[in-house]
Amino acid sequence: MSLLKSREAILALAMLLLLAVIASRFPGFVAPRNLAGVFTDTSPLILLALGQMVVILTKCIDLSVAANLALCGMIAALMDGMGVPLPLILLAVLALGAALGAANGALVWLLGIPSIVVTLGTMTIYRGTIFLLTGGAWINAHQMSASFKAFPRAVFLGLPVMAWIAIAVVAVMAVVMTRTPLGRAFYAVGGNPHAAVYTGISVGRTQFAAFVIAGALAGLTGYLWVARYAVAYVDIAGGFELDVVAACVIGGIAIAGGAGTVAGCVMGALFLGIIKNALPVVGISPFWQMAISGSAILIAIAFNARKRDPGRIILKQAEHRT
Amino acid sequence: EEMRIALVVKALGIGFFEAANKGAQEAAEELGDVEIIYTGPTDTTAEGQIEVINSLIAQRVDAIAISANDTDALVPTLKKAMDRGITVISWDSGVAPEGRQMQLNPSSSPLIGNMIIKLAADHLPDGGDVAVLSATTTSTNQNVWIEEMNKVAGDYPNVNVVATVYGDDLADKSYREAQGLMQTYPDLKAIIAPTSVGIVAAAQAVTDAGKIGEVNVTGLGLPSEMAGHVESGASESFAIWNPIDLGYSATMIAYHLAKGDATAEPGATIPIGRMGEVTLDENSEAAMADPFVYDASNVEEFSSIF
Amino acid sequence: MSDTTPDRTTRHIPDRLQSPLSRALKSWEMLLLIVAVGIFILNALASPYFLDPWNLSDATFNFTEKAMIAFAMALLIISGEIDLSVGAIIALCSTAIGLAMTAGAQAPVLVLVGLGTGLACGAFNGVLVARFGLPSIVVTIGTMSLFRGISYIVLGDSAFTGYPAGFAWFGQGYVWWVITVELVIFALAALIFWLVLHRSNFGRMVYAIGNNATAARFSGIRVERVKFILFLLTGLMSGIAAICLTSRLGSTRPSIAAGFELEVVTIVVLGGVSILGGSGSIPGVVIAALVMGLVTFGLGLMNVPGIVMSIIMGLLLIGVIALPRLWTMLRRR
Amino acid sequence: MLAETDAPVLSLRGIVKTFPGVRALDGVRLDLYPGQVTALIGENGAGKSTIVKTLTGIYQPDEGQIIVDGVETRFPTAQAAGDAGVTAIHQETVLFDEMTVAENIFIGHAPRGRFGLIDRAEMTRRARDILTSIGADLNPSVKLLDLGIASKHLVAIARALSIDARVVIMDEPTAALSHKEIAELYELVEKLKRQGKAILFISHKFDEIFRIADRWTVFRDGQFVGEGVMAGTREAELVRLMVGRNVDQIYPKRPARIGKPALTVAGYCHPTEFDGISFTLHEGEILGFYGLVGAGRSEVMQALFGITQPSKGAVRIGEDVRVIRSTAQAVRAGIVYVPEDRGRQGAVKGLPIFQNVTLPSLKDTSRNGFLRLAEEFALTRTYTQRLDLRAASLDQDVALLSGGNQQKVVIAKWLATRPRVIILDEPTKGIDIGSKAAVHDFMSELAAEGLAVIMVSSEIPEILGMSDRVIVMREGRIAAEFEGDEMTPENLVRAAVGIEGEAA
Ligand SMILES: Nc1ncnc2c1ncn2[C@@H]1O[C@H](COP(=O)(O)OP(=O)(O)OP(=O)(O)O)[C@@H](O)[C@H]1O
Ligand SMILES: Nc1ncnc2c1ncn2[C@@H]1O[C@H](COP(=O)(O)OP(=O)(O)OP(=O)(O)O)[C@@H](O)[C@H]1O
Ligand SMILES: [Mg+2]
Ligand SMILES: [Mg+2]
Repeated sequence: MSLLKSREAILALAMLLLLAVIASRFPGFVAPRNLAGVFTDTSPLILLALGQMVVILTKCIDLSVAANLALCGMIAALMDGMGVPLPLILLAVLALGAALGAANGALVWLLGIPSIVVTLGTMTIYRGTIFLLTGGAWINAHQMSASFKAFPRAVFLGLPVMAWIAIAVVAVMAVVMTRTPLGRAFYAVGGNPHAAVYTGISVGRTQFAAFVIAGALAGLTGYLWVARYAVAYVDIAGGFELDVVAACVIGGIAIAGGAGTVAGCVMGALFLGIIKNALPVVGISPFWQMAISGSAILIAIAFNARKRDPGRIILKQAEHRT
Repeated sequence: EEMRIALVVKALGIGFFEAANKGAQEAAEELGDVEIIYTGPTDTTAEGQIEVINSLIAQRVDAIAISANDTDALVPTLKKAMDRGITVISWDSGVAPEGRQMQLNPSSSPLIGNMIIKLAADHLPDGGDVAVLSATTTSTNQNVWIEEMNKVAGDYPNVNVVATVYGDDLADKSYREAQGLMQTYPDLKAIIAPTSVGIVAAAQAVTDAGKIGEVNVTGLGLPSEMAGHVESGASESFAIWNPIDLGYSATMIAYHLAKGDATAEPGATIPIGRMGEVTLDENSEAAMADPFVYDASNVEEFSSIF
Repeated sequence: MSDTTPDRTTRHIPDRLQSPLSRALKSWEMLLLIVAVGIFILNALASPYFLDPWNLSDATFNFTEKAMIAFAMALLIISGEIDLSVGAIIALCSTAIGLAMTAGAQAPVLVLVGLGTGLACGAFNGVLVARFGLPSIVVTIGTMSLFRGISYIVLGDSAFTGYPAGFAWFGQGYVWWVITVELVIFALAALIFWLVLHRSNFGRMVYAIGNNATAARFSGIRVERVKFILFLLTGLMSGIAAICLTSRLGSTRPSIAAGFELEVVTIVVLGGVSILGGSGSIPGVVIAALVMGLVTFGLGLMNVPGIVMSIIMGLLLIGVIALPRLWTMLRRR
Repeated sequence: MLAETDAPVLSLRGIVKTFPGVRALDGVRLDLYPGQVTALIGENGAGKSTIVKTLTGIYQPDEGQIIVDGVETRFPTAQAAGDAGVTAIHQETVLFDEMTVAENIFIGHAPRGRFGLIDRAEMTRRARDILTSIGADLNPSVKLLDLGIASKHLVAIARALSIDARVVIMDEPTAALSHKEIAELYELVEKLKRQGKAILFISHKFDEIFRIADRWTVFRDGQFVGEGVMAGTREAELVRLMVGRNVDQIYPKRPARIGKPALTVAGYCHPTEFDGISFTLHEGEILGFYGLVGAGRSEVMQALFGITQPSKGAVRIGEDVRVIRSTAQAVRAGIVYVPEDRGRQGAVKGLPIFQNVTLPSLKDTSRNGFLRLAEEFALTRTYTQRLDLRAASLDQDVALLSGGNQQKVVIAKWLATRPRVIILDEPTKGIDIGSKAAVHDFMSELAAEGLAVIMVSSEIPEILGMSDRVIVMREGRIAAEFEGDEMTPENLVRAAVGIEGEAA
């Protein structure tokens, strides 16, 4: 009963419905192989949305994730060009992404600048840095080593490594969010920052941690993105930050912080991913794509809207009705 | 005093335009008294180009040679430039006639339209379904080429063009659109991508889908970016004009017009240095040369150049 | 605490401790003005082309359209909301203008269509936020895709061109010498929004709502109505900006004004408006718009690529906000 | 001066804490003894909550020592204080709505299982144990947002007890509890005493202090002014220490002439909050509304003021029948409301005093919708002077004023609209004795001028001292109405808790 009422259940239902509608026009879409492909395609969105979720839970927002992704992706490609071995590159993008996230987090934590202002600024700075590094030049498939490109697409137990990475991160995040003090701290800081202080949680430090996690995930995704699409340039993933925020919102992460789950977030990302992948397949003109995803976002927020204060229910007979 | 010619491109950092800049520098060296200002916005928007042009007008450059992001949106600004005595020509991606003195096409649009479908047909002796993966829905030249291609499609009766999709010149979107095409049309035999971003993404998508040999990717691309895919077999062949020559020619034309030793009017001929000369048609447009086809036999040789 | 002190003689409380002038001298606007003058001087020294009236006039196009929207956005942000759909509203307005033009309408009708569409978009946002109480940041991320998406549905890969000659006046015309029509609209908008925010009852309510919406409601202010009007105003100003931009470009494509929203928000925040609501001023926004115009124009004259300009704008945004905080932090040590 | 039975388990010496512009604590001392309850007494802003925050690691003292078992320590975070065995029920409920009861109780010190992960089963089990031990019948797995305010307070108490503490601090713990729960809390305090815990108990209610405390400490204006044992101490003595002077006349009710009906409410109903509310209020009358906390008095008042919409019913103001759908309409009709939650609903912090005062009167001070500052200052001056506001200037941010002065700004704001009916919701809640007298004084003055006043209060002495007539509410309905000699504490309590027969 209460399971049916949860946001996650509604979202799962909506997703099944969506798949059913698509399948009715194009049965091939729901073939396991194709669904696996959709999942793989959506992996970057899932990874970034998980990072964004943590940040939003703490009452912040990170508009710089896509720029962070692009910068880390470019650095990965440049390192590959210098012959750095892949494990080192992976470590480097994780560290660099975390460092860029930490820069955001530090400005929020130590100087108390609102996160939207900080990340609005760093978003242009990070992307601009790519330009400064490369003079705007692209790094193309033929300039990348075979192993660099092969890693995310190597198939393992029927799924590419990229998808496995997403699955692993989802699993780790699910445990972190529900079963560790840090995870609970994210909810506490967003749910009631004032009360968090009273329980010994530092609001700023927790927000900092959130930005570092979001940054590290963006860094990792940067490599995956560049290797998958085999190209790196200034504008990759341009505007992707809004997709990421949209995925979180659709997934029921409260923009005011403190509420939302990993499951919801993943489903929000998958929902967008399915729409994006299905439109060209179902034969809906690409020109409709934008309006459709905009409407999906609006419908999702209407669904997720927390009811306004339902009142205190003082009357006895009213209590029984609810 | 040095003549300052601004080479305005769609966006900085695109290999094709970097190569064009090489040609422009070559022309400047040859001419001696020319300084090239290579500039452009960082994303392919008309608004970005307008800001760039405004600052060029302010610097009172002598000539602007532009590859436009939008046929019409730049017209008022370029008109203003001409009003202030600046020579304006467009090259590669054109501007509407009111906004420039002449347009240098890399090749003629009908030739390109024919070329891209011919490239597909050449490797489809038995015919089959092909689809087009274009750039943005607003890019002038792709739209013209596809239009020209459709005009001559009747000459290739075996080839059946089933769809046109848009990858917005974004690697990931193009990749996804290419994937979508292969799913929607399981019998797809070729993807024609008349854009250097799209063709690479499509080749990558074909490789990832394990359809090398089944689906041939062709269209317009840069040898440096396509060399790997020709080698892997994802692309049998593709075409492009030489962007170095294009930048070189545009600079030469701008120079002569700004100097005043040539005029831009229908029927006029303008010398373009080592490339010979061009003749303007009734729309004050000129074509530089035929597109050149690259395949396994020659792609290596050119991939180090552009 | 002092209300418990035994002596109950009435004390005189002065109206103000600081004169408005001395307060203005210590304000954020003053700091910005100094930055603006500094950049102006630097530009004049760096480029021989800078101090040319025609060039300066051209340079105003770098910010006029964005600044018009920034005024309305400033009010919205002061009230504690935000509208990220302004770029998309421009696209939709421009598309509507284009549709009217293909139907044969002349300039006055086109203007009305632009304004009407802007108002309609603003009303749509306003209803969702003010009436249904949805968070504005996500609502407008949604409508951002929806509005621009409608433009794409209408236009697809085509464009509207061939606007009537009379229509060109808004984005390309001059009122007098180098004074453009857009510059005049910008100045008028600044004046009107200054009056509204700083000199009218409505402005006072906007501040009250931004500082404490609940207490404002408990003070008899119709909070929803004020917020709805603010969204309408933002839509209207986006409509005006759409008219100017469409007229200046002489064409409409669905990708028009992409990324405007972030630049508008940047101007507003740089202008000293608190993104959390409750404080900010129109003069601040005006100066911030000038700073942005001066920086982009100055760097443009040196042919610095746009992305490097945006790095500098990003650094300026964070720096201008961080430095005073760093300063007080260090002083407290 | 005291018989030192035991050594104090925790002592504070010379604690100084300053905030920008305020010296909240100025070298105070405090001793807590095992197995004893120490009452901390002081006016509003005396620094009681500040000392609690210093003891629990939320604030760091600028100077002074915290001595635990004779050893000087520091509490850099709330966590550190908990580890040292100090736990607190804070004045505000500081909990998390989106978390479950168990999570709220254990956040920060959850039991860990394998790999250091939180052991949820164990956590739920222990939460249930603690809740049972304090007599709270709550399901540990429900989300906090599904609980009422009293249950939330019980969760806060359970949280404080979940830490195995030697020192338990209670900052006005009974403010939000009902009679039954208060009784249970007293029992709990006894139990903790028996376990040898040291308890710091903060309250403004003297009956409560005399009932459970063993010792007392008084602060005034951030300074220590005295301490002693409860036995043999008289209330008047404590009040004098606390206020610094004698407070003789607490309820200065002046005789007023009761005039024509000013407000008539007929059959007001709300789907979930109240039902069948009807009464008449006259000019010059002070009508008291009594009830237990949560009886729904504020909900009725907020409906009268247009914040919430009644489902049925009408009001008559003077002669005309009005439908009030918004606060703007209420103000226009002449009904104004001084809310109970001053910080959230009363003052607009961030705006200067004069802008707060003129906010609902902008129509009168402006011309054609444009502001006239001179008029605003004049209006503000008139009313703030009358209320004897203390402030540095009229363009000072209200957030910088003390609570009592903020309350005066809110009252001035409403008087400036020249209302016919003023509703004061718990006007002296959390306000010290001195300020209380000022507010009461002023209320009588208003009534004497013919204004109709509704006063909602949960304090019987205040209700009895100030009202001409009392309406008692219970569970969203009017339970009884008393006038004249019927207005006795017994009658009020009996009606409020719903006992028809003999006194409880
Ligand atoms: N964070 C803060 N910033 C500035 N001033 C503060 C802060 N916290 C408390 N104060 C001031 O310190 C003084 C003591 O406040 P405190 O909350 O300790 O009083 P209290 O004795 O608990 O009063 P009450 O009985 O109303 O709870 C007050 O003047 C208050 O305004
Ligand atoms: N369950 C709750 N959740 C959130 N806030 C609450 C809850 N219950 C009460 N409050 C708030 O706490 C404050 C004190 O509650 P209180 O019970 O005094 O109010 P009330 O219902 O208006 O009843 P009354 O005034 O008759 O005591 C009020 O501001 C009320 O809005
Ligand atoms: Mg206190
Ligand atoms: Mg109440």
